[in-house]
Amino acid sequence: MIALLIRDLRLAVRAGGGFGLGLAFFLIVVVLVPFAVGPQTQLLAAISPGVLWIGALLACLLSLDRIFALDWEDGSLDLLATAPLPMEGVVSVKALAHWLTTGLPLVLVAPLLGVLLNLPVQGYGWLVVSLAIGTPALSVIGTFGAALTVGLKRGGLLMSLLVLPLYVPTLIFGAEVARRGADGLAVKTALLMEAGISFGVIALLPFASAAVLRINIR
Amino acid sequence: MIALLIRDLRLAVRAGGGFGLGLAFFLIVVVLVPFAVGPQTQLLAAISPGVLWIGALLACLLSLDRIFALDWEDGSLDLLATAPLPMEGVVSVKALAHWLTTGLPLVLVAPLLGVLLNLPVQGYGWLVVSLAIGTPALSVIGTFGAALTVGLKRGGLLMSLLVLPLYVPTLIFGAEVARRGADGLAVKTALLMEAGISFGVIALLPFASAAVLRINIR
Amino acid sequence: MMPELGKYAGTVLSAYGASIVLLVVLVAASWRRARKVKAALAKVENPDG
Amino acid sequence: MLTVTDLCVARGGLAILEGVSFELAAGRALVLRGPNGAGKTTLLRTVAGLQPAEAGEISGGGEAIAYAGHSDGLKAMLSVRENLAFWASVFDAGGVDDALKAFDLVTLQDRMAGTLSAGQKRRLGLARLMVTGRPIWVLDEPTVSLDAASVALFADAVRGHLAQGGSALMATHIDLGIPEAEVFDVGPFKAKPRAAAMDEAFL
Amino acid sequence: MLTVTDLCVARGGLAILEGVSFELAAGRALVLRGPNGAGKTTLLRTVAGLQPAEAGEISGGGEAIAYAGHSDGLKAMLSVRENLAFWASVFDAGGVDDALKAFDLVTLQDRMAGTLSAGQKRRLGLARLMVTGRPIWVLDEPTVSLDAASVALFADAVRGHLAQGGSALMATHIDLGIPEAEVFDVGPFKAKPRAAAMDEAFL
Amino acid sequence: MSIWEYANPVKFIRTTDKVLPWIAGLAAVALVIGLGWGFFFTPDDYRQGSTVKIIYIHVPSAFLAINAWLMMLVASLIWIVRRHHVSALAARAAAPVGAVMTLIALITGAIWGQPMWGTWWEWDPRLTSFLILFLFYLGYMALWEAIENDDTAADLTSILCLVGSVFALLSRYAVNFWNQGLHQGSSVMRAGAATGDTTERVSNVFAVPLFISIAGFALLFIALVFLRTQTEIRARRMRALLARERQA
Ligand code: HEM
Ligand SMILES: Nc1ncnc2c1ncn2[C@@H]1O[C@H](COP(=O)(O)OP(=O)(O)OP(=O)(O)O)[C@@H](O)[C@H]1O
Ligand SMILES: Nc1ncnc2c1ncn2[C@@H]1O[C@H](COP(=O)(O)OP(=O)(O)OP(=O)(O)O)[C@@H](O)[C@H]1O
Ligand SMILES: [Mg+2]
Ligand SMILES: [Mg+2]
Repeated sequence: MIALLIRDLRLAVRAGGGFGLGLAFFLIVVVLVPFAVGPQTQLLAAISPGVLWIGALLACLLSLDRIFALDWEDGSLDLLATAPLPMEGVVSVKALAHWLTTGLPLVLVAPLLGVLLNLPVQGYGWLVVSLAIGTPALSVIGTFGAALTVGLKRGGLLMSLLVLPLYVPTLIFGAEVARRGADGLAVKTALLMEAGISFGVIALLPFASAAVLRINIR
Repeated sequence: MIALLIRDLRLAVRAGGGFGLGLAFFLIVVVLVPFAVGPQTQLLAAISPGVLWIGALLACLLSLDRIFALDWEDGSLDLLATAPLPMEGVVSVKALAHWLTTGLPLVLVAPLLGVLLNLPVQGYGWLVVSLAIGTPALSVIGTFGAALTVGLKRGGLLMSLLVLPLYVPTLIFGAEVARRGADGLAVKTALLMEAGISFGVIALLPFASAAVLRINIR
Repeated sequence: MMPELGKYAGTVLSAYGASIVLLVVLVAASWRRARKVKAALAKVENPDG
Repeated sequence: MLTVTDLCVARGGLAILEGVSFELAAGRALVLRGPNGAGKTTLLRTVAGLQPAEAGEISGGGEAIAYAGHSDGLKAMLSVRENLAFWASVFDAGGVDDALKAFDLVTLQDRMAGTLSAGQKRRLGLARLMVTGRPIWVLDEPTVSLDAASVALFADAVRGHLAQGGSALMATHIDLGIPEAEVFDVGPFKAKPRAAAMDEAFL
Repeated sequence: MLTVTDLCVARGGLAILEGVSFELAAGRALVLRGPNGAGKTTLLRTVAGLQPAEAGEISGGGEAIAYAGHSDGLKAMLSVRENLAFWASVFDAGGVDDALKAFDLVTLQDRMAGTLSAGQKRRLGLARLMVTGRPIWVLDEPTVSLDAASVALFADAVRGHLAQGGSALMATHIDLGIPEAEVFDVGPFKAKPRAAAMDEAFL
Repeated sequence: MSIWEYANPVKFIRTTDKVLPWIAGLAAVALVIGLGWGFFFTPDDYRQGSTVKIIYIHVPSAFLAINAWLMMLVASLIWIVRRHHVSALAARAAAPVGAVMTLIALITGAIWGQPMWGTWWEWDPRLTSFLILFLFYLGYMALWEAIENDDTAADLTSILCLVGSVFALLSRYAVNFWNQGLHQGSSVMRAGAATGDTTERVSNVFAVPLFISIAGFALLFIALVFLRTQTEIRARRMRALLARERQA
């Protein structure tokens, strides 16, 4: 199991910078928004928590299809399925590796990008907290979507379609925490909801992902 | 050449709905924005042209890596390279097929999504015009990025990183047209600039893409 | 010795600090890699000496 | 010991082979033969548990099986040794060095797997079997792309495995260099035209 | 006629073969042999113009060559016939029906290429050669995964091609069923240890 | 003797080995004098207070950020036209230096903006186009990293550099059109030329140390590029030797 984690991390680092690129995408989405909506500081400040959340979500989303696709194409997935690892363990490790290479860097760099979008000062803390709680859920949900679409050609876009609605609850509460934090309002309820969803998802969804993956392989 | 176009279109339709999914992604990005930035009508109306443009751009971007990746993996690209087609023609046809399956549907559906984001009435016409002029450039630039990264594992994200800064001028002028249109301001200069960039890109960039592709295949 | 920076002391010092740190990191990284590669190459060129 | 009784396998919603029965004892090798499209791959995948059987029984398989299919499951960006070591630790078995030696990969061990030639990749894919520590090898066209010397290496590896009480089930079109293996022709077991079980309710 | 003179080919920044010279006249077939990793694939790709030669001359190739490598370039979501028809129109040649017949694919013609077995895919990949209308076939292990009957079909197709004045250059480890072909062993042409041209400036 | 002789890797290393210590030393001296003078011995500006001192870092780094890209463009063209390996490697070597310069300009600008404009970041055209330039640097470096074959990487990155330059220019105009900014126009270049007293110009008190520190940054850039190019050449040579050894 640890061997799998190490392998995935190593592949992410070797194969052209798995870390760096998720980040770069996040950066670029955030940078493009002002070009699209215009340079007014006021407006940007108002939408900045939302934009940062959407950016993080899309950056996560983009790297999802690689979770299983590469292992599927070269036949490793068949071999893993016959290996003495529980499938639940495999999907959890895959989700963890995805979070470590994508979600965690996003959490760390989000405050920097907050500067670009004139995020109000009191918002930084809650932004980071909400992302730190929310991104693991994004990775786990994404793993489920990836397991659903593995082996389908053009799976990437189909997966986006399946995964994005599943992201909605996490996004709503996560962005709400960040937004209220930035406006200086109370965040407790939203934060509890977000944390509840995250824990529930992390605890239960891997079983569904494992089931789906077993079906897809046969 | 036409055979290639027909094949690509057919593959897009067969392989799990090339049309449908680009659209679906656009739809979902646009739908997620209100969740992220909050439901204030005023705010949404102000950012709606920009959000629609960003949504279209990301929907384009997501399907780019498929332009050459599939042909590369199954060996078709090698065979195409030895076929009696000029490489410039191949990349242009690929870009055209991408636009027909992704850009064009986006242009047609954008007004519908404008409704969701409270786009002001006078904005619809210019939104469509700006997208119609801009999206072909997005496809052509994207083809260049795809040609640069074909054959690299994890090329998808690297490609985003390379392509997004190249999208900046098109995005700025395109969104400017849509924004000014929505605000009822004069759009002439921005429109001319956008059209100029599009034509320049379409006329010249395929040569660079072809050169890059030839280098990548050898 | 320290010049009077007034109310902007933090600003100026952090600008200088950040830039100098970045420059030092860049120079150090370049230099270290130069030395490492030079040594590795020397080893490859004559393995015994 | 692997026992297959009255097995029916399907692919793409169609029964392909039916009534297949054979036994594979420890220390024995069985070679599947049959023309292209006969259903060898489908049969092997079913035996390996990668797809469900339509009907019939497979006993003694499951966790005892190490499967190697048409593709090798190599990571282009990991070195030859890293690829093997990964599978060794997944299967909680050792023997990476022995496997490298058995398939003449020692000199290539630090090369990225993506830069190997077709035959070298195949050798690496086969070497993986030796680090699984599993008794039953299920192999689909193992010697594709191998030169004569490598086929001999493969035959030696199989013989060694059999000598240790393992067994091997292999599909192939060409000679594997293992004359002592029994041959099982799948041709006679072609299924009568009928739908797969999942469609039966609709007929 | 294809003439290769004193060719040096490289892969991964290393010269692999050097001093390779041969001629391939119309109506003749040449079979490349050599152990795994000898450089056959590299040589064929160079001859086909897919990678630049390090040194030496290739004349008569270029637009006259139809190449078929380790992978078949099939689209899983197109039917067998559509796959062939596409290549026929890219090469501006006809003969789809003949090609289907020659490789016994007529009954499979409406099947999606993705659902074929390994050998059936290979047959389709080879059938593609017949719709290119090109005189020189350059084939890398063409009979991998083929059963005996399909190898015979392939041999017939090559003979027919040669009879029409075409020629074929093929790498293989197994018997192709074309005894009249000359054999060219690449073993003796292994390059002396030296760097590829692009690195020479650094040595 | 033609300048192209230095395109031979060995010759390049030999020559630069000789001049490198001098350039590095000069760079250090110029930096210490320029920054030291600027930091300790210049008066505050009547409007900007002590924050003017940031100019001694901000302007040189901004200047080099642009010129490093220009140098890469020229080197890429040389590679495309004449295929001299050293020029491709020099472009590769310059990219991280240029990226750091861009980052320094951005960071010092952001820090400066806080007291002057009341915000860390403003979507002013100058700043925005620097941000885009930074993205180009990142993409360029990532592409180099991602490709294994050295010649392929050189070819592809030099084409990216060409195309990117055109788009960087386009972006500059686009951004200008999009937002007329707060950032002041260029006045440094005119400052030394004539002695005047308009507030438009940076007065000489500031100009002299500024020019010294620009020179320091430029020398530092040259020294770093020489050093890093040497490293790239050696790494390439090592790879070639190892490959040959493995083959034997
Ligand atoms: C992230 C932010 C910034 C970036 C990327 C940036 C970039 C630049 C660039 C490219 C130059 C041009 C140097 C030249 O013309 O030779 C420059 C000069 C300058 N910048 Fe900034 N700048 C930023 C923020 C600021 C801020 C906030 C201030 C102060 C209020 C400032 C003040 C100056 C001054 C005084 C000059 C010298 C202008 C001249 O006289 O030539 N900059 N900056
Ligand atoms: N999705 C599908 N729909 C219909 N038929 C299918 C599908 N997939 C495979 N088949 C058919 O099932 C049969 C068995 O295929 P299988 O891959 O098991 O053959 P095989 O014996 O391994 O052949 P080969 O020697 O060529 O590898 C083939 O005739 C194939 O065409
Ligand atoms: N990127 C690379 N770096 C170093 N060596 C490489 C690289 N790619 C291939 N090689 C080596 O080049 C040699 C020639 O490979 P090639 O694929 O041409 O062999 P081949 O004769 O076709 O072998 P096979 O019969 O196994 O297909 C092999 O030894 C291979 O390991
Ligand atoms: Mg098979
Ligand atoms: Mg080969």
